[in-house]
Amino acid sequence: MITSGIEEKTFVLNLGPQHPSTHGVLRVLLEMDGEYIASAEPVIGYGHRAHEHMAENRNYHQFLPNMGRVDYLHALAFNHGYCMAVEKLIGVTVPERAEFIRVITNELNRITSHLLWFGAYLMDLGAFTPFLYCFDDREHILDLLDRITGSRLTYCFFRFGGVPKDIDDDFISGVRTFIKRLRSRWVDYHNLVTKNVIFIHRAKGVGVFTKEQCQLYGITGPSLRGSGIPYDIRKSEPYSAYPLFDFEIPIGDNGDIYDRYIVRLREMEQSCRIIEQALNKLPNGPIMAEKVPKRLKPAAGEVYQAVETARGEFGTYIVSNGDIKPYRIKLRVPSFSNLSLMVESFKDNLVADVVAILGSIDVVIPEIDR
Amino acid sequence: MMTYVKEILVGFWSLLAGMAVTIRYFTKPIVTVQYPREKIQMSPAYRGYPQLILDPETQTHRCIACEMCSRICPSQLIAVEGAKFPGEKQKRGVKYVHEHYYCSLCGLCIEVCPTTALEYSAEYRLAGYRREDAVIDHLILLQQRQKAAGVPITPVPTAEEIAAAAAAEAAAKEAREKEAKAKAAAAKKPAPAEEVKE
Amino acid sequence: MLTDSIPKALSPLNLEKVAPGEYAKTGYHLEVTAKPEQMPAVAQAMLKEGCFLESFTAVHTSREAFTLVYHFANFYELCRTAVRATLPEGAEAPTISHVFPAADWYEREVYDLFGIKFAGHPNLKRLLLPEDAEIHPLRKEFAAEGETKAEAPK
Amino acid sequence: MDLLTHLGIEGVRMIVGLIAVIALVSVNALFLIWMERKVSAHMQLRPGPMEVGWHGAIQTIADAVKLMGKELITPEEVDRPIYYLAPIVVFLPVLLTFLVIPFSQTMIIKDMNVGIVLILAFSTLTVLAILMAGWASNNKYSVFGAIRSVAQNIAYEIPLLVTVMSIILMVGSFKLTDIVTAQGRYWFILVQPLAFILYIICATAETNRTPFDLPEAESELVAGFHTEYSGMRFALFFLAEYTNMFIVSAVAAVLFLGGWRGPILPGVVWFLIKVYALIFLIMWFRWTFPRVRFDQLVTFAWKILIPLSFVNLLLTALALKIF
Repeated sequence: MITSGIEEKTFVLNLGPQHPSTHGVLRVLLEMDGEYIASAEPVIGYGHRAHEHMAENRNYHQFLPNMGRVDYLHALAFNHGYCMAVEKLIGVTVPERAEFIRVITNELNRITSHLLWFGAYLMDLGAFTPFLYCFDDREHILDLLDRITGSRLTYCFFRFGGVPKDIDDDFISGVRTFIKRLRSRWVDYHNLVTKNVIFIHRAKGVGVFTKEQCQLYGITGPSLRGSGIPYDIRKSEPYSAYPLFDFEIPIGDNGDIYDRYIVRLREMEQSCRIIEQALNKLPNGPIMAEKVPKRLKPAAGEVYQAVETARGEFGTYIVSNGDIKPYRIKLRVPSFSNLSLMVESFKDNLVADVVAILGSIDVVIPEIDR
Repeated sequence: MMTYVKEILVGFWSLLAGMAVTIRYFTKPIVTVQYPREKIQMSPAYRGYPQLILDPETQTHRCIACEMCSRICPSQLIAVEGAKFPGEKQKRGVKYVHEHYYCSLCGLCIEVCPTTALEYSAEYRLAGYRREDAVIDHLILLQQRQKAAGVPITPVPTAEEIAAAAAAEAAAKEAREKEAKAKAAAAKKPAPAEEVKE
Repeated sequence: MLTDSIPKALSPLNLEKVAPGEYAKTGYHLEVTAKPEQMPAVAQAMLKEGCFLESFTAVHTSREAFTLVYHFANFYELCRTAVRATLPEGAEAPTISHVFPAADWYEREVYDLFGIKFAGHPNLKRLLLPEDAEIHPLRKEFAAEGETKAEAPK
Repeated sequence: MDLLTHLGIEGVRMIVGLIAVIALVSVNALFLIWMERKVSAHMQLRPGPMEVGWHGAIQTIADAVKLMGKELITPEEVDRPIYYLAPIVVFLPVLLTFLVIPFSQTMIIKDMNVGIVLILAFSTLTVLAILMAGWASNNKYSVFGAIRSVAQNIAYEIPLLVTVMSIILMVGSFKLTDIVTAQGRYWFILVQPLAFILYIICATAETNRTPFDLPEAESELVAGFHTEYSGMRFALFFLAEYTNMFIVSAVAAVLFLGGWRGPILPGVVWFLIKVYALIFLIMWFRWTFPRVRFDQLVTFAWKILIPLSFVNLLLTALALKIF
C-alpha cells in the first residue's frame, strides 16, 4: 500500500503501465529512497479479458481457442492442459502417436518461449543483439510449427482426444536439422552473454528467491528450479508421453537471476533431448481417439489437471454440472504466483534491478490478467 | 591482489569473446526478408480465413446449410442460410457470410463440417481500412475463384428465387403430407412420423 | 508419505471430511472438506507439511453459498490436496494470507470476481478489475452485455 | 574588403572554420546515425534502412526533416528557462571543441597551446546541460538520468584526464599538433596500450554509450534526461551525442593513432578513417554488451579505472626517467 509522501525522503515512481520493460501492461508503484526501492506495489488487470467468465458462456469446444490467448508464448502447453482436463472429465484416452505429437510440438513451443525470454531479457539489460539472434532461431521453429499447426503464435492445435493433423517426414527432418542448428548456437550465446562479465555482475546475487519464499508464494517453473527445488510437473506428476523419455531437470543453487537464466538455457537443451527421443520412438497409429462425442456433455464432477509450461505450473480446474457448458473454469497460471513474490524481492534493490528481476521471472502479463 | 588482476583480465577477455561473436555475425549474410519486395512461400497448412471448397467435380461448393459451423464458432461469426430448391435432394447454402474481424482462426468450423465444404485459404494480407472490409461473403468469393478458374459460376439466388423455392418446397411438402395422409387413410394405419428437418 | 501424514496432521482440527481422492479421475490425492473459519488452521498444518498453495478459487455453487476451493501441492512428493469450504452468501471468510502470502493475490482476485470478503486481509481491494467497478463478474447472476443471463444456480 | 582586412587572416579562418564546422557537424551526425543503423543491423543479421536512397543513405535526412516538422511540446510543469536552454547548452560546447581539432597539418582552425585541455574542459560542459535538462523537465525519470549522468561523468573524468596526462608527459605539450608530430616514428598506441584501452572505456562512458548509457537507459528510465523533449530540441541532444562521439574519437586518433599521419592518402583522409574506425569500435561495444548497473559503473571507475590509470601514469613517468 503506497500513499505518496509517507516520509519526506521517499517519493513514488510510477513504473508503467507503458514502460519499455514491463513486458505488457504492468504498472508498478515504487516507493523510492533515492535509487533504492523502499516498497513496491504492482497494479495488474490492464489486460483482463475475462477468460474465466467467457468459459462459462461457451461450450467445451468453443473455449478451446481461448487457451492460445492466455499465455501466447507457450500456447500449446495451455492447449495441452485444457485438453487433458476435458479428456479426463469425459474419460477419453489419447492414442500414443497423438501424445508424441503433442509432446514434440509442446517442447518446440517451449524452446520458442525460452528463446524469446532470453532475447527480451537481454534487451531489458541493455543488450540488443542477442534478441535478434534468438528471433532468428525462433523463426525456424515457428516455420516448423506453422507447417502442422497452421499458426505461428496463438496456436489452437490440440483437440479433445488427439491432434487434428499428423506430422510428416519433412517436419521430422526439419526438426532434426533445427536441433542441430540450435546446438551449434549455444557457443555463441555463451560467449555473447553467459560469460560476459557485465552480465554476470548484473545477474549474480541479485533477486534471490529462497526456498522458503518459493513455498510461501507458490513459485513454480524455472524461477523455482533456479532456487534448487527440482519440481517439474513433467517429472513429478508425469503426464502425456513424458514418462517415456529420459531427461533431466536442471536446477540452480542460489536462486538468483543468474541461476534462473542458466536453468532456462539448460532446459532448452533438455527439450531438444526430449524431441529427439520422441522423434526416434515415434509410433504409428491413429492421431485421434475414436468415439469423441461431437457434443460434449460430461457428467457432473470436477477435475484438476496440471501441466508444465515455460513459466511454471499451469492448472486447469473444471467444475462440470452435467451441462454442455462448463460450470466453472479456473486457470491457475504460473506468472500470477511468480509475480506476487516480486514485491518482496524488489525491496532494497536499485531501479535497474527491478527491471532485471522482473524480466528474470519471465512474466507474461496477459496470462496474469487472463 | 592476484585475484583482482585475474578478475580484470578474465572480465576483459569475456568482453573480447562477445565482440568476436558480433563481428562474426556482422560479416554473415542477412536473414530477414524485405517484406513488400520479397515474399516467402506460405506453408501449405497456413490458416487464413476459412473459405468454401471449390469442388473439382461439381465445380461449386458443397455447403448444405446445416449450420454446424455457425453453431460451433466460438465467436458466432458465421451466418448461413440455406434453401431447398425443387428437384434437389438436399438444402443448399444460399448465404454464407463470415465476419472475419473477430475470427480467431481456430479451425473448429472446418473440422465440424459434415460435407467438408470448408478449407483454410492461403490469404495472409488481411488488413483493411474499414471493419466491413473483413466481412467476407463466401458465395461471392467463390464466384470470383470460379471466374479465375474458368468454370461455370454458381449464381447467388436472389430473395425472390429463395421465396419461390420456399413456396415450391412448402407446396411439395403439403402435397407429400396429403399423399401420406391419403395413403394412411387408405392403409387405415396411423401416419408415419413426419421427417423433421432442422 | 504425505497421503498419510496430512490426514494425521489435520485430524486434531475435527474437519468434516478428510478422504483419499480418485487421482485418476479428478487429479486429487486427498479431498478435504472444512469450514471457512477452520481454514487458517488447515493452512498452517499444510505449511508445516511442506505444501504450497497451488491455487485458490471460489465456485458460485448455489444461490445461498459459495464453495471456496484451495489446492495444495508439494514440491518433493506428488500429493495434491483439495480443501473445500462452503461459505454462505454474505458471510466473510477468514484470510490465510498471513500463512501463505501467495493467498494475498488469490483472495483479492476472489473478492474482485465474486465479491467474497476476507476478514483480516491486509489489502483487500480489487485486483483485476478497475477499482471503481461495480460488478463481480463470476457470480452466476452476472451477465455481460450481449450475453444471455446465466441461469441462477439452484 | 575592409572587413576582411579588419578581421585579418585569423578572423577569416575563424568564420570559414565556423561554417565548415557547422556543416561537418550536421553531415557527420547524419552519417553516423546511418552508420549506427547499418552497423547494428548487420550485426543483428538484418539489412537496416533500405528504402530511402541507396541502401537507405538519405533515410536520416528524411528523419531530420520529420523531426524539424514536429511540434515542440513544452510540458506544463517544466522550469521553462532552463528547459529551453538545455539543448543549446549541450550543443554549443560541442561546436567549440572543433576549434582545436587538427584534421590535418594545416586544417585546423586555431592551433592553441592548450588544445587538449580545452577539449576536456568543454566536453565536461555536456554534463551541465544534461543536468539542466533532467532537472528542468520535472520528470522523475529525467532527474534519475541527470543524477546518474553527473555521478558517472565525475567518476570517469578523472581516469580520462590521468590517462591523457601520461601521453602529455611523453610529448611535453598540450598542443594537439605537437602530439601528432611526436608520433613520427611510431604511434603511441604501441607504447601505451593500457592507456588506449582506458581512454576508450572512459570515452564510452563520457559519451553515454552502452554499456555506460545509464542516463538514458531506455529499459529502466524510458529515455532518461531527454524524456520530455521533442522535435528539434530532442534532435539537438541527439546531434550532440553523435558529435561527442566524433570528438572523443578524434582525440583518441590524435593521442594514440598518429592523427593525420599515414602514407599515400592526404592527411585529412587518414584522420577521418581513424576517427570512423574508432567510432565503429564504440558502436561495436554498444551492439554487443548489456548495460552495467549504476553502482557497478561507479565502483568500476573508482576501484579499477582510476587505480589503473594512476599506475599507468606512474609507469610512464618512470620509463621516461629511465630512458
